Amino acid sequence: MAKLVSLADGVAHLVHDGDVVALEGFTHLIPFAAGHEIIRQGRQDLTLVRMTPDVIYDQLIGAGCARRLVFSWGGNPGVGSLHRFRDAVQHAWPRPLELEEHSHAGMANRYVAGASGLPFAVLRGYTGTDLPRHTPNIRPITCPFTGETLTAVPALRPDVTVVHAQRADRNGNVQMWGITGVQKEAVLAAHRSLVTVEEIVDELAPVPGQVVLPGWAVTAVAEVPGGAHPSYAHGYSVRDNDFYRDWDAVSRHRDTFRAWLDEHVHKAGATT
Amino acid sequence: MAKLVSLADGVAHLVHDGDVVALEGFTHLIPFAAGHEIIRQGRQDLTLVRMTPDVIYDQLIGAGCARRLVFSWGGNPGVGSLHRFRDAVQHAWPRPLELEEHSHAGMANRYVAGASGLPFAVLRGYTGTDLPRHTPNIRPITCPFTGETLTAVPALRPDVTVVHAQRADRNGNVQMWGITGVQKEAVLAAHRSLVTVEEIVDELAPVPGQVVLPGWAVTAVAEVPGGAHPSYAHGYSVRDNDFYRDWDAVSRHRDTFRAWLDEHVHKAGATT
Amino acid sequence: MSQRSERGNAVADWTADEMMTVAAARQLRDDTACFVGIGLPSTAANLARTTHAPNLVLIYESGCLGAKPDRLPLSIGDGVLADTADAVVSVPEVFNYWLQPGRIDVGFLGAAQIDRYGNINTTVVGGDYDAPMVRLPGAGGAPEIAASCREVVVIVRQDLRTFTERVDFVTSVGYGAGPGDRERLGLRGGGPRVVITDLGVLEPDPLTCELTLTRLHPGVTREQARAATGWDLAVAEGLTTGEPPTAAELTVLRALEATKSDGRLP
Amino acid sequence: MSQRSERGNAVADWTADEMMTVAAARQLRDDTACFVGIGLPSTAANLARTTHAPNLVLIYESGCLGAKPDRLPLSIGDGVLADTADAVVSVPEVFNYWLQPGRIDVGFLGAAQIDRYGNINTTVVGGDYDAPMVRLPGAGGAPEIAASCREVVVIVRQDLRTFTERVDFVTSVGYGAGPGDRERLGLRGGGPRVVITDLGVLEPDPLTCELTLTRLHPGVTREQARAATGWDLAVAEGLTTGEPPTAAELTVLRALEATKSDGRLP
Repeated sequence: MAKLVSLADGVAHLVHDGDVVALEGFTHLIPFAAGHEIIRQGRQDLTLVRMTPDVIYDQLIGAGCARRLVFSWGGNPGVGSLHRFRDAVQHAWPRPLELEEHSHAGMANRYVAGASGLPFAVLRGYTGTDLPRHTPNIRPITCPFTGETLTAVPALRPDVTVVHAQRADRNGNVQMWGITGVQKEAVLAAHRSLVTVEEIVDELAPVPGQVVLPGWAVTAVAEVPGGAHPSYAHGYSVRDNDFYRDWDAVSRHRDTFRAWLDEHVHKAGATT
Repeated sequence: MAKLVSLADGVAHLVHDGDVVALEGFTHLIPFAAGHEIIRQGRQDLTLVRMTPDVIYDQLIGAGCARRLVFSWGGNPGVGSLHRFRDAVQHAWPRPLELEEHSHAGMANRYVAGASGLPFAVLRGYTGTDLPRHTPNIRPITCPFTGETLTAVPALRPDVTVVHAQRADRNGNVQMWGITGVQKEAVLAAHRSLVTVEEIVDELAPVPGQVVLPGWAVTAVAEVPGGAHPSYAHGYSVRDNDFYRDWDAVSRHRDTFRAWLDEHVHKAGATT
Repeated sequence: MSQRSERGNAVADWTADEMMTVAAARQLRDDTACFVGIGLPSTAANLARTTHAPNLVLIYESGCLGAKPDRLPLSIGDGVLADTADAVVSVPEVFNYWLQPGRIDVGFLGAAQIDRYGNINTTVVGGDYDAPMVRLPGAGGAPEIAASCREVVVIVRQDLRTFTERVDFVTSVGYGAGPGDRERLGLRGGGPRVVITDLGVLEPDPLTCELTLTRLHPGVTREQARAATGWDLAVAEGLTTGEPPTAAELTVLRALEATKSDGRLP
Repeated sequence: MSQRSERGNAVADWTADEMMTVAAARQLRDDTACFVGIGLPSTAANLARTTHAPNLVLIYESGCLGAKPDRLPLSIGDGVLADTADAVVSVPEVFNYWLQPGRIDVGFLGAAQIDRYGNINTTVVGGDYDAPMVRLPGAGGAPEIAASCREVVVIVRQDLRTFTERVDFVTSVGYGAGPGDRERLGLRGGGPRVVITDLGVLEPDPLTCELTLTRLHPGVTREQARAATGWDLAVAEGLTTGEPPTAAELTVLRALEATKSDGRLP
């Protein structure tokens, strides 16, 4: 059964310097509060994994937590580029950032392989693109029945995956719905997992479209209402599109970014 | 958009002699009525595919529709063996039955590969068993990253998959819930599909645990209330366990089986 | 299964099958996850959950995770399993995301034949594979349950037809041909930890992996057990006799069995 | 996007971007399934669905199949997509079960660079991959959309920076280095059928696969189009001029755009 913890304790115990860390959530249910707690606790040398390193990873990268990024699309959805991500790649600020770059289909299948206890996944992907030239983790594989050549990618096995969900019960059974992305796979692929939730309830009333993660498959659950903001939790909040639009200006320069970080992350303290 | 058809028309147009046919439904939602219609229309030389060829395939095999069976568990769940299946394998009655035998994990992944447009699937399976000696469709495959040997099975691509579901709307969007087994994969893996449903409704109200197959991914839908009996449709009926128990005696001898077939299938006529 | 056994303890008010089911249930620890086949495994797992292991997580291959049935399902796809599960997932998912990675503590299997090294046959008996004497249902989920669960518990009635020197077909691997074979094959689960029969309990010898009689049910002799085994059954030095079913265990077991006759609550 | 374009038809009351979006929407046929990226593709696809193609099936990589948003989502994961979808599936499923097998008729892509053969770059511009001049967001779903959809429609503003002889990085394959390359690579979708820009419409030459100017938007000259292209742009013999946006198209498009500013209905 998953342990119920505070966000600060969950991050302290489950996220270590040098870890491979996946924060997932596909536009919806992005664990921003947990990301901020990782920044506050000053984690270093992380390999950050995420299909869509959007604003949350822009913040972690700009705060200097990351050594390496494994990803498939790094932008501010509907707005434009990520300036902290760009600054790290183009000018190594605040430190160099190694990249391992994939496509969405490749990353999704890497999580599937991790969740499935397989060392690799097979897909029709990457063929003819320049990605395999720069990402050694993309290799050809031959079908033993047809002789056809397909593409293999290795399993992702994060040390820890962090996701946000709508609810959990007191046994740590987690319930999420709406766009559930790759969260189940990311949690099951990881050695440890931390789930922040809008609320902890006595009973998880079934909801259409729900994904339930049994408590025995989750390491820890922390109640963090609003923990996805400026992303959202379907049924609890709506996406703060203005925040995403404003982020473009906030993040464009190092000093405005640092001021934002001081005020909204460091001074804010743990949510719980 | 799926076409709305009668069961008789659906089977007439979509199931042909010699086809590879999958009737799926994991204990729940087994398309018995469609199987009976296939028998009534006298289909021959079918390659029948199904993870759990239970009573429905015992009937199809005993009626002489099948030339070949691709499967992973052929029994009467909770009751015992399938006598028509046994008689075909042990005594070639009413005609010889070729077998291609897998495990559940292998069959499930073969459907997944078929649904995914891949020629094969990879799993940890079959290792050390006698299955690969008798089933050439089980081959080793080497991970291009770790060098580990795993098992590959080829995709299943039935000519037609038949499943039963609770509801469809007038555009042929199909909704099922409860134990949904491998039905989505079986439908998506097939070239054509026929879905029988308890009822056709104007609007599919969302239900927890639902699987929705969009109408544009389904070939035809037929309204067949009770079309899963003696299996069941969660929310509409309960499993007729007595039928399964009684089947043991009915099917044990060729003449009692033939009498049952005459009375309950041939004389019964199409449900719709 | 409810008729009085002729070789169990004929005095006490329980049958050999009841003893077997109770002994199997006792093998299941609380707060573990158990992959349950239908029939005897399902009965024993539900008995455990209703007695000493209330947090036993029952996983059925139909995709029901954490099912808490209040009656015994006839099949692994009965509606009561979906209704009471923590989560219902697809069949591919239950095998790929839950069984294959080794998340399940205990795989609970039956057998038509079992051999000296705990290999199991549920496929064909006698003759050739293509022309068998008896065609059995086949593999189902068993090969991968036997390969991937952290350990396997087998429940099977003991007789010469079933306990055979060499199974006619290896459907599910126990210890293969002996020590080191599981590792050589790359099987990641631990293999059969215990075989529960209507006569007693067999466990693999730590050195030879050979199934060895370690416990007898009350009223059964080692000679009876050896006579019901198709190989020269080794007997552990510290052979013990197990505890008979408690009144509580019998009450719960019989109430569970009663729900099976019509699939409805009594 | 809402300011008046300086090179569109300055007299009529519509901008070059509006003309581009309308022209793109017109490419989408009713009763087809379209894999939609965010931004211009989403706007055009929703315009088509709201006008001539009410049964256009919109598929977003967030897992929303058959989304029918009544306002323009800012991201591909806005709640309105899940709320209005026929089905919401996982991200692995949308790629594996829906995109990869070739079920989707049209893939609708944007581009940061596009070359003579319709290859697309959204990864890096200038410098090396490891030390680029400009780091762009990267691949997302595009490589497999370009590979697997039955056909691809590209929507992109035409200028010298974007329309380049050779893309700096092939993120998504069009026709590779020319005829036969898609087949050689084993790509099963048909590739870019049409490229819609703010100046006109380009289509691959049936023989050479080279993007060729086949249509101009009203008020645009072939010289303007050629001057905005980084290679010697071929012009089709039957070059035509397209129809301006209808009043109905403009009304719907502007209503849709208005919903985007605050993510709420006007």
